[in-house]
Amino acid sequence: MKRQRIGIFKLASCDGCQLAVLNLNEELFDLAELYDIAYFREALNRSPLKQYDIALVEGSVTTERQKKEIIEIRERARFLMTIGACATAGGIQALRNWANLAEFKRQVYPSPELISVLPTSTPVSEHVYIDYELWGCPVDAEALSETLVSLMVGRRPGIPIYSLCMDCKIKGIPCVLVSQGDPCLGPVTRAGCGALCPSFGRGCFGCFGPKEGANIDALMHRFEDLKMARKDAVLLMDKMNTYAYRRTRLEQDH
Amino acid sequence: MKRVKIIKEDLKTIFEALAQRYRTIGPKLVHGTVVMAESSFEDIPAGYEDRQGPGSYRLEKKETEEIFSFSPGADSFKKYLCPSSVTSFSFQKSAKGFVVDVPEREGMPLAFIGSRACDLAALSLLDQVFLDGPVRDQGYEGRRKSIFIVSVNCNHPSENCFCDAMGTGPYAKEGFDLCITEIRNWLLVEAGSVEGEKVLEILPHREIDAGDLDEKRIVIARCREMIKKSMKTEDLPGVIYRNLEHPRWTEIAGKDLECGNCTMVCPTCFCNSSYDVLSLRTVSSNLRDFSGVRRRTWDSCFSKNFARVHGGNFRPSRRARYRHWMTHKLAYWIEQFGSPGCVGCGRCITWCPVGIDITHELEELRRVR
Amino acid sequence: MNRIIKSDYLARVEGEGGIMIEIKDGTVAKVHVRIFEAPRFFEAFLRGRPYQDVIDFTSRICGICPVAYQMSSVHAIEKIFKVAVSPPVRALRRLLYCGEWIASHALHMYLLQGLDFYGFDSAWSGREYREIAKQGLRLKKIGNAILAVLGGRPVHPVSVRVGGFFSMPSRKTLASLLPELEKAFEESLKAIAWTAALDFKDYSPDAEFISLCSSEEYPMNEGRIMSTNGLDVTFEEFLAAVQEHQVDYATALHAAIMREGIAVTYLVGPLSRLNLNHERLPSGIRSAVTAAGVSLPIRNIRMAIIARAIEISYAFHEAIRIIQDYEQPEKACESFEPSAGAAAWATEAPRGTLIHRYELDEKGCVIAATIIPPTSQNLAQMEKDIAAFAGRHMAKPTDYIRREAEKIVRGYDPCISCSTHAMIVDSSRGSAI
Amino acid sequence: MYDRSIPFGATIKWMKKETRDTWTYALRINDREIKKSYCFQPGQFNMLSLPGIGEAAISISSHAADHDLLHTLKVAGDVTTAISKMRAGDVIGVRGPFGRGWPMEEADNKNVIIIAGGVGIAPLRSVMRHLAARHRDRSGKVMIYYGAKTPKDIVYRDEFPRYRDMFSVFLAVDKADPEEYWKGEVGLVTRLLAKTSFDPLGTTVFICGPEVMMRATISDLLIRGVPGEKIYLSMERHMNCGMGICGHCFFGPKFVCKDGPVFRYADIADFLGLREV
Ligand SMILES: Cc1cc2nc3c(=O)[nH]c(=O)nc-3n(C[C@H](O)[C@H](O)[C@H](O)COP(=O)(O)OP(=O)(O)OC[C@H]3O[C@@H](n4cnc5c(N)ncnc54)[C@H](O)[C@@H]3O)c2cc1C
Ligand code: SF4
Ligand code: SF4
Ligand code: SF4
Repeated sequence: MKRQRIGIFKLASCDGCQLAVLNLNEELFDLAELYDIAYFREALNRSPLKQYDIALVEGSVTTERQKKEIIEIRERARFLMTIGACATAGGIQALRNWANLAEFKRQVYPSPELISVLPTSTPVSEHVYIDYELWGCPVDAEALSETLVSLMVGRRPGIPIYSLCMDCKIKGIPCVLVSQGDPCLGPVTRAGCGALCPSFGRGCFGCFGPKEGANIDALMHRFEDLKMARKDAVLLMDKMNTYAYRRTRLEQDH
Repeated sequence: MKRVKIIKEDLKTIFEALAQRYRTIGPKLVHGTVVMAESSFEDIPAGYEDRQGPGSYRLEKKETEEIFSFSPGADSFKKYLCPSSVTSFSFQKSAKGFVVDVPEREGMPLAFIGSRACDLAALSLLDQVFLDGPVRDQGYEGRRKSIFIVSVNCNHPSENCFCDAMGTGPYAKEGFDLCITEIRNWLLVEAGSVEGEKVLEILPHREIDAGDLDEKRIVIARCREMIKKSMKTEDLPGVIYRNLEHPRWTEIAGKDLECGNCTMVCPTCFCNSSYDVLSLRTVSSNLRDFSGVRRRTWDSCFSKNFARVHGGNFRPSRRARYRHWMTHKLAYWIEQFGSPGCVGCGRCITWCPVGIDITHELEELRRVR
Repeated sequence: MNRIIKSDYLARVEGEGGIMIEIKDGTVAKVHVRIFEAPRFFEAFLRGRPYQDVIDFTSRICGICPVAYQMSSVHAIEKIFKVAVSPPVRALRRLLYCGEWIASHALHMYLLQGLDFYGFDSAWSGREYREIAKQGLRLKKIGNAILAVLGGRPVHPVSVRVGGFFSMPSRKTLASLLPELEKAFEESLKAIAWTAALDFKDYSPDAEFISLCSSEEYPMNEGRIMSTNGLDVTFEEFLAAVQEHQVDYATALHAAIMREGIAVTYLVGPLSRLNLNHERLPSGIRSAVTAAGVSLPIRNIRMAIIARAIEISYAFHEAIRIIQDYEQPEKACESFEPSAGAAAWATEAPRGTLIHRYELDEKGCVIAATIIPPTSQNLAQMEKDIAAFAGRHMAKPTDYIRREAEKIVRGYDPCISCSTHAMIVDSSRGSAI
Repeated sequence: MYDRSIPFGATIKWMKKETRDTWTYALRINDREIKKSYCFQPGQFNMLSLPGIGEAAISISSHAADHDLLHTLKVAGDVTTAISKMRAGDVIGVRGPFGRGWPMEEADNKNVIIIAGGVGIAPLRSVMRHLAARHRDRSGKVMIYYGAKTPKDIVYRDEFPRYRDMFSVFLAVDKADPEEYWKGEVGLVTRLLAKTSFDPLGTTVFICGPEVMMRATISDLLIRGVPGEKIYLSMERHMNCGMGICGHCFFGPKFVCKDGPVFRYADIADFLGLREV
């Protein structure tokens, strides 16, 4: 049987999700047996091909060049999957979407006029059709391998879409929100990280983004009851998935 | 059955005696909450008192000699008897078919120390679900079979307890091997089984008299008085069935996070999902041979896809999912198993991040608008 | 003959960049390490954010060295708040760094740079290389495991906070890592010999090596900044000496030290650390280094792979020591009150000295931030190295020069994602400090 | 008995394409002992289980007297797609049988109306086979109403002529291509029902199909005077365990897997009209 071709591509990102592929460690070789890893700049020196069966895309769209790139990747891929918060939700760099770009440029670069970027950082799904998305900042290596195996055998990947709270309970981790009064995004956030922060006694800050149809306002009210300022409550969501939380919240209003 | 008086230090002897044959599971402090975990006498958070409210739990150390000064945390028997994630079997698939292998049951049986009356009631509900159906759940049966239960009658009910209204507490009537009532500086221990009596035999103890039993009654009566929460159970399925379109459901949906915490902490919620787990390791590139396991994990009717089928979702809205949960607990369950699925432990109220209170919501439903 | 030699998109480096060499009239007219990684404006969106966000956000600059960002930022903030952490916290922060050095170095040695010596495209494309790569991944996995135990996961761990950790592992949990670590340490000594035996065809010109140094130990989180040319300064003094400038072909800033009005390029990273601190390596490792025939200091950037191998060994050795000495403390975190102020701190990222400077308001929210990652400090030196190489081999075919230039860049283990987030900040004062 | 929580292997003996997306599979249970003790009632279902892919609840379409264990399934998701790619000789996992089937005693010597829509005919095939087998010595009329999307979507197409010899068979399609030769009804099954006459008090009705279709049909039946106690329907819900311990398949207070899938209408009438229960 001919192995399916995978291409791994990068837009604006920290490379952490691509690293999740390398963090499969020895399983990386199993992956290379099952699939033909045909494009992967970070670990492979090979030029792009015309066609891929599966394209994994890391990173958000922040420049004109990336806008063209993602269309090209879509054209070349039978199945396109975003990996991580940047590609799926715009990433932490989407914080610029709520700010003044010129100001931002000036704050970082001595010659801001040399820097040419889009005023926003947007998820891949705003530019092309995507077949599947994996959330997380970073994605979980196990979820990635589950997805790739599932695609191989032909089934829907077993990635939970329920709340992080459920993972807390499944793992027997005491609730930081209820027992400590610490703000935690768990109730409106997708499971996927394994409830890491609560397991360290800290509230979730939303690596895996809002779960579908999350009731964000209700949680924000709860934070206000806990004497958190409205501004701080919003800042809690304005992190790696800021764009997705804000959008979910808007959708909820309508 | 045998009843004796012991001093508090003898509890340690009970722990040690049980540890010979059981894994002892008892209350323990983790990150400022009481959890159920493998533990010893020293781990008991003696002298800690909890303050609970809707969506809130705080633990505080008090100046007291009491041992069982706290009420239970989020865990219950469920955590051990129907664990959050179990491997039902492993399989090895080849071109010719597949072979299934059921894992051996794990080693030592479990002894639970510090279970409360409501927990025992919940246990008997779980038994109905897993053992009285068309297929006995073998995993549950195996884990359940040889357990030992030391229950404790509550002295400090939490602000969210309403076992009295549900007729499940505050004191245990049956279903334990030993039952402890803490009375000032001594413990009244009652055996509920032959196994329990055997343990009592090894303890230095004093037989009790009528006066001691009176003391127990006083303790229980005092506890009853401290229980402030209640639930009106009369006309229970009816009141809910008649109000399935009550505007209150929509109001709850506005507040509900559908995070699933209530179902996870409820000692009787049993919903789960099974799925197959494969890994890159175990799949060969010809796709004919692979191995994996079927895993079953807790799931919840609050999960978005819980009622999803080809062509749609039977409960797409938050309103429907909350309504389903509460209706199951307080109405469906009665039809299914003959009693409500709620034992009044109050966990769902405490551990709901926004403090939705099932007793309060039932009251609201009773209000005609 | 005039030529332009280009590598459009470097492979097996982290982030997006390319090389351009222009040869004109028999001399190397220009060398550009082009960096087209899209800028993400970290220093800008950090403004106004509370101090814990600084730790979680800056980690997102780089998925390969998140710990480095957390360490530089948490120490800088602690300096502002005047919090002193407990010895166990200090030790575990070193352990966290050990995990990152192991994971990052092993990745680079075995999956990225190592292949240059064997001529394969990737770790999995050549059968002969597979065993070597697998061994490397085994080492890397242990590095990942350390990170996961301490911080929950290897990429963007979640446990670091001002004053300590959110929670600290039990002795038992940490001790469970020991058997693997001990095995890995033995393996890592052999890896030193493996790297030393590689064929380093060419050499690089000498450079000024800069690293943190402290008298007690191999540097990670503390020390003064020193150089092989006698520099010995505090973080603030160093920041004052470093000049960053922007070039029109890169989204990263280039750094140099100003010395008597002249911009001097320099080099940070494992070679610098090793050259300045090798005396503080444990004797077991030093003898393995000698046995492998390596003489210190090493001045050839291609040989940085040896330095990485040595540092992996050290990281295993140090991890074992820390775990053996560890007792779980009562509290994982010191209490403190946020306060206004400004401070700079540098720690040793896998790729070299990483300097952060923050100015916070009285609530601990960011007023200004400066981040100078190792790769932007190395960029100018990198270009100089390539220019020197191209000058020596001008007669060789274009392909050869391109390939070798790429290898030089890879020797630096550049982290381009990091490098696009440099500097300046306080626009009101218009300087880096 | 064998443990129904663990799949056993059954080999596909043959398979037959019913429509463009629906196939019938004949299975032979591999294990001798299980084969011997395996017995089912019409209307019960099996969990077809493909290790590594998942499980799906599929009705048993055969009759106890049939040689093979038959399943008819429409491609819907993971498991059904994977099965559609299998060939004769391949092995499928089976858990079952589960559930309560059709009350066959209610059909004996009585007038029976069978109403099916789409692949909902699958659990009713065993009833039709049952009735056909006893045709000679049973009294009472049998009427079959079956609706499909188009003539091409009629499942068990080639079996209907045989049933026509014994029962009254009415077929309807939602839409017929003018090019196709279709002399049956175009429209909903309820239209067919309206056109025929039967004794409302002396008839037992079995229904299976999409829920909207079942609701519409039942309301017509009730109007015509059929008592709710005489109407039986087979329900579909998300099914995960098949044996009453996973909670997915609730339909009001009922577990579709163990209290159903076949219910007496009168028992669930209160919930059938409700949204999102
Ligand atoms: C008692 C009973 C008897 C039945 N008998 C038959 C029969 O005889 N013949 C027949 O063809 N069918 C029958 N069915 C229906 C059959 O069980 C379903 O169609 C079944 O879902 C098919 O399984 P599958 O694995 O192929 O589909 P699944 O993979 O389960 O998918 C079904 C649908 O749900 C969606 N879906 C499910 N879960 C998710 C999720 N987590 N996220 C997103 N989408 C999701 C899928 O996209 C798809 O549209 C019966 C059902 C019951 C309850
Ligand atoms: S800690 Fe957070 S995620 Fe966990 S249960 Fe509590 S609210 Fe939910
Ligand atoms: S912030 Fe939330 S999603 Fe991220 S690791 Fe922590 S708990 Fe998980
Ligand atoms: S419904 Fe709530 S109060 Fe009732 S048993 Fe469950 S958790 Fe306890």
